[in-house]
Amino acid sequence: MPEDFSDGFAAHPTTADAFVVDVDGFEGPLDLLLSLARTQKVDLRRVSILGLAEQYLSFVDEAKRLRIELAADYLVMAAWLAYLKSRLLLPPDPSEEGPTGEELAAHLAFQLQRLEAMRRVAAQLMARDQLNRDFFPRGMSETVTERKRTVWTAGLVDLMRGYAGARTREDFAPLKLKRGPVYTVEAALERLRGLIGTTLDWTTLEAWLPEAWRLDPEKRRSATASTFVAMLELARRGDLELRQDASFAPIEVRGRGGGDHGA
Amino acid sequence: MAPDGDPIDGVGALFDAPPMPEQERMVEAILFAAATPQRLQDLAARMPHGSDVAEALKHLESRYQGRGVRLVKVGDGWAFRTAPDLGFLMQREVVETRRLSRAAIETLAIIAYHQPVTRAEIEEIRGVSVSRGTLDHLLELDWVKVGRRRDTPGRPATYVVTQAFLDHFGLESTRDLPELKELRAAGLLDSRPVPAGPQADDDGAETGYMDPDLFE
Amino acid sequence: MAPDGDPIDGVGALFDAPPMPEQERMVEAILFAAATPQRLQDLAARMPHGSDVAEALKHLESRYQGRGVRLVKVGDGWAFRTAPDLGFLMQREVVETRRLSRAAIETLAIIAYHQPVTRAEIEEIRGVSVSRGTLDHLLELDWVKVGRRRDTPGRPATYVVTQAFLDHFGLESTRDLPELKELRAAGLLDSRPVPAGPQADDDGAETGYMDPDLFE
Repeated sequence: MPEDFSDGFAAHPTTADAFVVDVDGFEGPLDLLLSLARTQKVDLRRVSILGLAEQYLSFVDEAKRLRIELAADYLVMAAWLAYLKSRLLLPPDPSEEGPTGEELAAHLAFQLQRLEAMRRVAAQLMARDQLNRDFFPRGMSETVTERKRTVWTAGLVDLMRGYAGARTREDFAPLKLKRGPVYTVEAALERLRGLIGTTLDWTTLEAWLPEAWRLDPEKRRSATASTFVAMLELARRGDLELRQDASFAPIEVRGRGGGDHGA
Repeated sequence: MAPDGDPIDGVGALFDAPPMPEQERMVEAILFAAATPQRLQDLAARMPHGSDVAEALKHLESRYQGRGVRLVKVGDGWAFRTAPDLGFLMQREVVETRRLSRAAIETLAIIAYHQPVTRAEIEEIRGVSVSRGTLDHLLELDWVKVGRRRDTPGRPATYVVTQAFLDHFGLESTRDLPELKELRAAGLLDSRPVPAGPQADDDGAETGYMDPDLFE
Repeated sequence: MAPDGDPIDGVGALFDAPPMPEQERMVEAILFAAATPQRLQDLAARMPHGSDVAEALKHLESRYQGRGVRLVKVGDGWAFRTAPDLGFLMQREVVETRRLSRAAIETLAIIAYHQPVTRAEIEEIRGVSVSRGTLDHLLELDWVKVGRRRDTPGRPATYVVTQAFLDHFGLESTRDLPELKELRAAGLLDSRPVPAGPQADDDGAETGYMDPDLFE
């Protein structure tokens, strides 16, 4: 069962020197090495790394002879194995640093064993009973419906901060809003122009304030001032007349009629 | 090792239907995994030859009697369904905690500090109009209720806070609310409210007093 | 079904969890309705306050022993699944899944046995670079997910298997992976550093290690 991963290779009964050069079936040099190691027909733990290096190198030579181009990583591995082979064959050079040939060979053996183990367990994994193939989940699953309930919160600090904010809004408002409720002169002019021509009786200035600006003292002040300025402007143009009997007495106004605009 | 069953049965034994408990298991598995109710003939087509599906269904039905899941007949098909009395388990209540909008907080605070207070007075203090939604929300939360009508022209309704409000904020009475001076001392007045601008209110429904046309 | 518990309990009894058989029914209904495994805490969140879900699961597990449907533990979740020996009845339910490539199967096994494992480590084990598509496929199947970053230079992402992986292969936990103990004993799951030295890398495919696409 674990063998089924090597099927690309196992189809070829080979010996090292009569190796069929077919690099397509391999997933990289380590895979190729593993396949070569299997041809040694010994437990992977006892495989001869030196022999394996020779097998690999002759494989590469064979590929060269047949003018088959090998991918770069296969050639890198070949170079490394040639180096490993020389380290294994030559007596150790005490001046040379780094791992010994045996250490390098042992690591390669470990890698091969590990790769083989992973392939074996991968096959076992796939041979297990699988969901939706051998066992099944509920076919008519009911989805859980969600009922949303919102809990609103606010703390005492929020409350006090909110109150403080509301009470002191003007303190923080940017300059352009600081005017608060302002009834503009333009608005007053607009309002007077439409009505004054038909009003030939004396009426008090207050009567001309727009309804929404009469109650709130602050607004009333603004509306009064703007209306008065607007009246002055219209009087200057000759559209209306103004009079005040005494200081602080009510200001009265009436239209000049005709609507001719004398300057 | 010896094949069970009586030797007389011979070849026929090979085609024997599995024993009833096994048939019951099979029907159970098929119905569990099926996406739609299965008719008797659907089940029979999938069961080993010679099975008595109707009988297996009967066994299965009584086995699930009173369980959290029941075997039910749906039209001419059979299906497992959650027991109707457990339907409530199929709903999940998602509790979402949300903070009150700034508009609501301010309105609530003003009511708490000035109660009984009319809507016009709230607007006067806030400097912006109070949307219907904001007051409705507070009424819904049962933190605010409508108090006596004010004895002024138009007899406007007033708003007062409720016991639920006091409970939520851990107050014994509204007299426990700190005064403005104390708020300032506590540094609460120094913390700038959300900078004013066309924005400010999280409550989009609020329209300012200030008709922008008047100010252009 | 008479309320158990001593009468002394008084008011407390009002809030008692339902009797165990009722709790068992409830867990049964919830798990029956769910397609994916439900964790203990998910179940508890949907059960009446004070329920002993673990106990109810134990009862339920033994109740379904040997039935056509079984209660199985999947990672930290529980689910009902049809008995594997009845798979042959289910052919009609089978959803043909795309066959996994050999690379994907190996990569999956490496992640399961070595998790958390970085892409570079997978490549070191397989001796070739891991194509983006391979990992994407496993991620898409939701058999693999990105785990915590490794606390090494570059802080590479690690991969781990998911509950869906366990569910798919009928594993209660990754400890139940086949041969896991043997492999560990043989030292084959150790991360053994490459002996330092002149280019000890075996695969020469390092270019694939840092697939820039992965980090775009």
